[in-house]
Amino acid sequence: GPEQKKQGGNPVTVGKVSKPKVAFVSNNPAEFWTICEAGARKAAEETDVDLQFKRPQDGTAATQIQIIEDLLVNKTQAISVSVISPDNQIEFLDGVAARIPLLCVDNDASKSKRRAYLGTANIKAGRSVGELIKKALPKGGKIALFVGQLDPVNARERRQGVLDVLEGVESKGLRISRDGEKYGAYQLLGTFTDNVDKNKAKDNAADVLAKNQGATDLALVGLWAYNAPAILSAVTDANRVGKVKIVGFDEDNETLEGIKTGAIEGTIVQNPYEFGFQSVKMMADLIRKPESVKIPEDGIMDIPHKVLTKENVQAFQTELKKLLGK
Amino acid sequence: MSPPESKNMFTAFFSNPTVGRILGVFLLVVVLYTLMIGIEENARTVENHQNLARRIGEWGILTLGVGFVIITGGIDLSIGSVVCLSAVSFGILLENGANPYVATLVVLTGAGLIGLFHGYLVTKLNLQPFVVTLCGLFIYRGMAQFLTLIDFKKWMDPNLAAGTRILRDSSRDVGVGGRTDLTSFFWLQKGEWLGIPTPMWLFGILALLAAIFLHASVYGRYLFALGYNEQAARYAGVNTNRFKVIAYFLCSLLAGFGGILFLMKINSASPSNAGNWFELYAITGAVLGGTSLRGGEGTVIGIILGAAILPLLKTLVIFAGIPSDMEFSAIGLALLLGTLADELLRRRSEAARKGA
Amino acid sequence: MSPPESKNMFTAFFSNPTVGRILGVFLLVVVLYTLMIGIEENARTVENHQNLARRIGEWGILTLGVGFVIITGGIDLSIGSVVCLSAVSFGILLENGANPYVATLVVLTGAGLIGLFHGYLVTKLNLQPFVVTLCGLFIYRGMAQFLTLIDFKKWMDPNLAAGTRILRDSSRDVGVGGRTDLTSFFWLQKGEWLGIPTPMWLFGILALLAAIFLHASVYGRYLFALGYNEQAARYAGVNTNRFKVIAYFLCSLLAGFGGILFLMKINSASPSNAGNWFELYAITGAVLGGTSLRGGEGTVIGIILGAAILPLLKTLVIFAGIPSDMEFSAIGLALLLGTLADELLRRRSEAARKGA
Amino acid sequence: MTSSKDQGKPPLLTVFGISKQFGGAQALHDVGLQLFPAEVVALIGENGAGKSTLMKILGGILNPDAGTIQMDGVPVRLQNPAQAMKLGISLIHQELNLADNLSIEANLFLGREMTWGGPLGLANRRAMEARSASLLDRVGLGFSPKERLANLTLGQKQLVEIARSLSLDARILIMDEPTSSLAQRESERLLQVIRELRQDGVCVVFISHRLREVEAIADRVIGLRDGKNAGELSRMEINYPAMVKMMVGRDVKLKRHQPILPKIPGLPPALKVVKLRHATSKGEGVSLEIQPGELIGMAGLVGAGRTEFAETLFGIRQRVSGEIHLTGKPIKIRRPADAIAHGMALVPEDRRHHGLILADTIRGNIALPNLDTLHKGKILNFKAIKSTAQKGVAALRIRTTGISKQAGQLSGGNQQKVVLYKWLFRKPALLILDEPTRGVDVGAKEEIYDLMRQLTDKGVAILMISSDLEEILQLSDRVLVMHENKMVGALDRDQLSEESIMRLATGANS
Ligand SMILES: Nc1ncnc2c1ncn2[C@@H]1O[C@H](COP(=O)(O)OP(=O)(O)OP(=O)(O)O)[C@@H](O)[C@H]1O
Ligand SMILES: Nc1ncnc2c1ncn2[C@@H]1O[C@H](COP(=O)(O)OP(=O)(O)OP(=O)(O)O)[C@@H](O)[C@H]1O
Ligand SMILES: [Mg+2]
Ligand SMILES: [Mg+2]
Repeated sequence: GPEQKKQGGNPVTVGKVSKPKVAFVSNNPAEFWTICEAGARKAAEETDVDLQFKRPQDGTAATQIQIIEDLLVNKTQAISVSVISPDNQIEFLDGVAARIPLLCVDNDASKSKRRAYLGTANIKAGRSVGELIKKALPKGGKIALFVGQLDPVNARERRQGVLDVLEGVESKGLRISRDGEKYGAYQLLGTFTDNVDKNKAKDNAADVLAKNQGATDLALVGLWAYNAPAILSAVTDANRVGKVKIVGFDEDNETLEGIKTGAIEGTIVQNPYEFGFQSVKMMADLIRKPESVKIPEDGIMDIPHKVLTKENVQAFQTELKKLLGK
Repeated sequence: MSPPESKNMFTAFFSNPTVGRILGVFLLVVVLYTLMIGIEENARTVENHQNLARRIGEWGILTLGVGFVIITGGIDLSIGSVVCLSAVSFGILLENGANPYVATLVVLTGAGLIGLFHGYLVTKLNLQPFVVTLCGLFIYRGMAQFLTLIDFKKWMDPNLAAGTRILRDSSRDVGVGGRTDLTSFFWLQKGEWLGIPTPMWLFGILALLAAIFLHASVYGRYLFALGYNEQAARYAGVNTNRFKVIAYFLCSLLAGFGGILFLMKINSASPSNAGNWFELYAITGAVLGGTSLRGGEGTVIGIILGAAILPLLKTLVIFAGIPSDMEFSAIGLALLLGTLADELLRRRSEAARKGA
Repeated sequence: MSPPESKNMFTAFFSNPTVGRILGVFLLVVVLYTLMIGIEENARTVENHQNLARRIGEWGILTLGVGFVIITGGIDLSIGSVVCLSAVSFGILLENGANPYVATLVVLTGAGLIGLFHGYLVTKLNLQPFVVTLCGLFIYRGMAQFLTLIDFKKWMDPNLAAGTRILRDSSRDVGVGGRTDLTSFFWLQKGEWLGIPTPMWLFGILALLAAIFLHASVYGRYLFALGYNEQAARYAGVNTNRFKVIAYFLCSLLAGFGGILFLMKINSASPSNAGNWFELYAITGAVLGGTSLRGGEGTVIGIILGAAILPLLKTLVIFAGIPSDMEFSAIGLALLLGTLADELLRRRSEAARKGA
Repeated sequence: MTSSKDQGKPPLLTVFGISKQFGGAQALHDVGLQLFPAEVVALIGENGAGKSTLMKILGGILNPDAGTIQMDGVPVRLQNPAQAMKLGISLIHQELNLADNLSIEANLFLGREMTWGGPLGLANRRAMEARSASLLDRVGLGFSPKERLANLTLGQKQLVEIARSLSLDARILIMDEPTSSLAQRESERLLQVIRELRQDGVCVVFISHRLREVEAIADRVIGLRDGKNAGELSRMEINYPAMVKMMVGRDVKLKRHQPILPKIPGLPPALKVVKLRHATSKGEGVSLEIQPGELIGMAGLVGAGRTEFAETLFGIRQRVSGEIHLTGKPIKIRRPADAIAHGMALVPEDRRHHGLILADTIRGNIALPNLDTLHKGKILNFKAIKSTAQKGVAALRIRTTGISKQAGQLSGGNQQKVVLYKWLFRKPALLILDEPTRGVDVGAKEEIYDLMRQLTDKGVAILMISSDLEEILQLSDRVLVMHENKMVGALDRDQLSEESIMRLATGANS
């Protein structure tokens, strides 16, 4: 019955002996975090801690901060956060870190006193996207980037990685790279945002297709999880599957299916399951036996991303299903 | 509706306040369209026109719905959430093997019930429409999220061990479950007939029905009357409550249908953001089309034109190469200019009428 | 305002329609608060109460602002965008080394001008408030995005080579530029006095001023009068346009101040989502507090209670361990129940008055 | 009493050459007017003659297309109400302009409150309440100044509006049909107040279609016809036929209506009400019977509860107890639609809020309650709608440029005619009229009375609520009187007299 459902997922004090409370705060409610939560839950079960997994429903820093404040009041003993606005929340995060162990996951605030960062380097991941584009259009061509919003750092870093590779330069952090200009043999038609609305993402892609009718050297690149499926849908509707190259990011099921059929060149996956699993495990250890936790000097625990193409997608999909218990 | 007494047919037509109100938005549509096809050769293609028509159709259906409610002097802020809940429920039904026609029926019934519920709260309990539908905005989105938590496969498994949890840990996007029997449903969104995309046909038919309902039928007169002066309409024997309920019902029903189209468009729906802001866009369309939020005013032709503005604007932004970061400003300014033009034209026509 | 004819003071008090309207929200606040401190020991801590007070203060300032506008029968949908634009501008000014007091002045002036602009469009050009501020919702957010595109450092560089482009490639979050001279500003948001957080003090003082303005001064009467029957107020010689403009001015000004607090709170503002939904939350607070969207009704005490609901709810959701996925439903249902309770209580009190 | 005009004092206000057009219709054409201190000037004219328009120009609400206004010999411009008020001109509008959401006191002082605290503008509530009490006393309204205006009836609000104008210290006080929703006692009280004002040197401009009142109070009568000056009568010349002649432009013979008692015996009563009570009824409720073809008058003071009774009968208010029988059958009425379906019709008292959709056309307003007949398969029968409206405009001589004119743009009396016609067209079995001729001119009243008689001749039962005693006396077959939400008596034709009605209405008997 529905009454039992609540349990297990949420902190429940069993008898008088309560388990350590830990929390994971994502940066938005996207499905990406579902995979992460699966990992986190698994770790919580294994390490016997109480886990609150919170997703700021509106994806704003303000909401994220409120959630963390409330968690602190609620005597949470360790928190992992995917920081929404890393450069500017140092002070707040330091305040948290002064009270309890704090980990950054997925989005790092490297200048803060967080214990460790677990995640993927977004510029590096972006570079892998660039490599996929190069492979798809070896002679150069036009590319259009699609992303939900451009002000979050991860979006800008991925974009930067892509453009750096196309231009053939080393990545040295964010720099100015304008729409409309050429990067190596590739012209960047534009970076199109949709405010995290897949419907609009599809319309954007359809408009770019219409504007570039007949182009044979076109690559459409989705930088957030739902972008590649939205692009694929628009390309399918315009009957240009195969004629237009698509590169995606993250492991949306439609993206994976698209790679299988060859409609999508490939995607970059970050391994969110590990994000969740590792961070909760580390939090549990930091509470119970802090001396045993080994963290590198810079605190960065790289959980490497993977490039998926037709060759390895099937294996990945099987693995993912297993992890999610489907 | 022009005063037949006026000698000069031409002046009479343009000085009619309703026509004046439509003229502004008509002008805006013409300007935006001209800009679009002027700026880019590829904007003149059939493909682009089909894309546009499809989007106008999709928006139009929602705009039409909220138009009814606004005419009664109400508002519906829950449209986006109803779209979301419908899309998500439709997806879940499909994923679990339901017959798509049955699924449609279920979703539309649910959406209709939501509308009746709104109508009930607004009429019988006398709550403010803004508040009722604001609650709806939260509740239906929450319901959509909750639905995706349930593992129906497990739930319906007859061999399920007692006590097995059937709730997932977190919500998820729903899709169409890899169904291959949905051709006719995809056609609803992606198909075309005589070169015109199906959503546009659907919108056209619905708009025609709405026009008959609003402008030619007895019921339409009742809606306008109660929107302008509910008391007077009641005293005149109009069952005002019933017609208000009908307006909310139609609005939610159309939003539910919009949800089905939504799922058919992008093959998936995310409970946390599918349909976000749709209510604002729909209301904007209706209002631009001359539907007054004070109630009692509005035309179907205006709504059609109003529904065309946002799709046109968004396409224009891309074709004109305006950076995405400036899209909001562009939309806002266009709306403002459109409204201003509308108001100035109306004043003109009023002056003309006075002088005539 | 109770009829003095009524013998029983107690009945008179509760049958007063204004009191009736406040009673519902008061009850809701009490229930939510009791739930919160009942559910979790940790919720009874001073820290939690301080957090709550801080949030109520922040929301309250915005709610108060929109309250003025709603009392005149208008609405302001641009609050969230004004918060965003103000926070972003304030950040940019700080990043570029402006004196924080000067920056504050600039931001508040800008916000005030926005309000005057709304007032102008609503009064002189007779545009609908919903439409005007809907345009604002888009435009100011777009402006915020655009501002973050500009590289002011480059722009103001005297050695800048001609033709250098001063636009960045994309919008970005702004911060406070690592300034260390902002102690007093951070205090505005994070400080406390006598154990009560500064935002609560600020809200308290502003609410007191607003109460004097609305309930004790003649200007308040003008606002109420014109909100209910603009013509009557105008015929009585009230400069209705001026007072409407004042309402919009105050609303935007307070939103601008809210923007400054926003930046001080999270040290950063993202132009694409800072302040998203704030207008809906502010309006919800005001309406829950008994401010009628039909105009002419509202009390400061109601607004204070109304502003407390959402912060309480959100905290409750976390303390009760309600999954994020059900947060929306919880908020929506609480709103609905609150409104229903309010309406039923009002009916009661009305009946009591009739019977008395 | 001689007015100051006769004494050769300089005029307070001189107006000449005023013209005003509304979208093709000439409302005023080259109108002139002079006002002197300490006099009562009555302005009369048929509905739509331009009286209100002229007064709105003086009140700074409308701008004339042409013409000059001089105050104390100095040309002035009246751009808005505040300017006019500053010059000492106050206007009580034909339609109420009050804020229902505020207290009586706040309404009385709106726009010119007593304050303290200098620029803070704090309302000196105590002082205003004290002053309010005396103002209310002067017009005979026994409410606390703190009462919310929404709790008052139309007539009571009218008194508030009058009390408000008394406190204005105006030099010129314009009252546009102040008595139209007042009963005799309140009217008389008002006339007394006007006399006092005259004594204080105020010039009162009084507009009314109740010519008896004009006879009683006016020092001078000015006529308007079709937006033009139609002459002037001095104190000596004022009498009923002369005024009618000036308004209409020809001699008019006034008929005396002879009520015909119901002639078809044995039929069940058209309406039988047994102990009908609503939420605020007092006593055992209202019982009455009306035979087909009978016209029953219902009299009472302002706020006696007549409107509430009618609204309960018509399903607008909740019935608490009691029964309603139509032609012998008990019926349940939950909303006006039910009442209408049973053949009832109600011409409501408050035409602007309940009677009309001001933004809709004359055609639309007349059609609204009759749409059940003006359609073919629920699709509007535009032709029938048009002809119905045209018939109505002709039958009641509604002064308009056409049936597409917005109802809100009609003069008050013409609006009333639209409300009347939309219900008369239904040919109901039972017609309830609440102040049917409020603001209607003398000539049109006659036509309306004729129509009512034609209906009763056809067997229609009419219940007529009216504060116009003359009307009640002239038309009723029987009169019911209410007092303080109770039915206090019934008078047969042969018992009818002003005194007998007033005695019941004022509660002298109880
Ligand atoms: N706002 C308006 N728009 C158009 N026509 C108007 C407007 N106001 C008044 N009129 C017209 O001007 C004429 C004069 O109207 P006015 O209200 O002055 O008449 P009145 O003498 O006061 O009549 P009543 O005795 O019925 O009150 C009428 O024909 C009316 O239709
Ligand atoms: N002195 C008073 N104090 C409070 N309420 C009053 C007073 N006089 C009347 N009322 C209220 O007025 C209402 C009766 O109004 P109603 O409109 O039915 O009267 P009416 O006879 O039609 O008078 P009117 O001519 O003013 O329309 C009742 O609700 C009664 O309680
Ligand atoms: Mg008049
Ligand atoms: Mg009455």
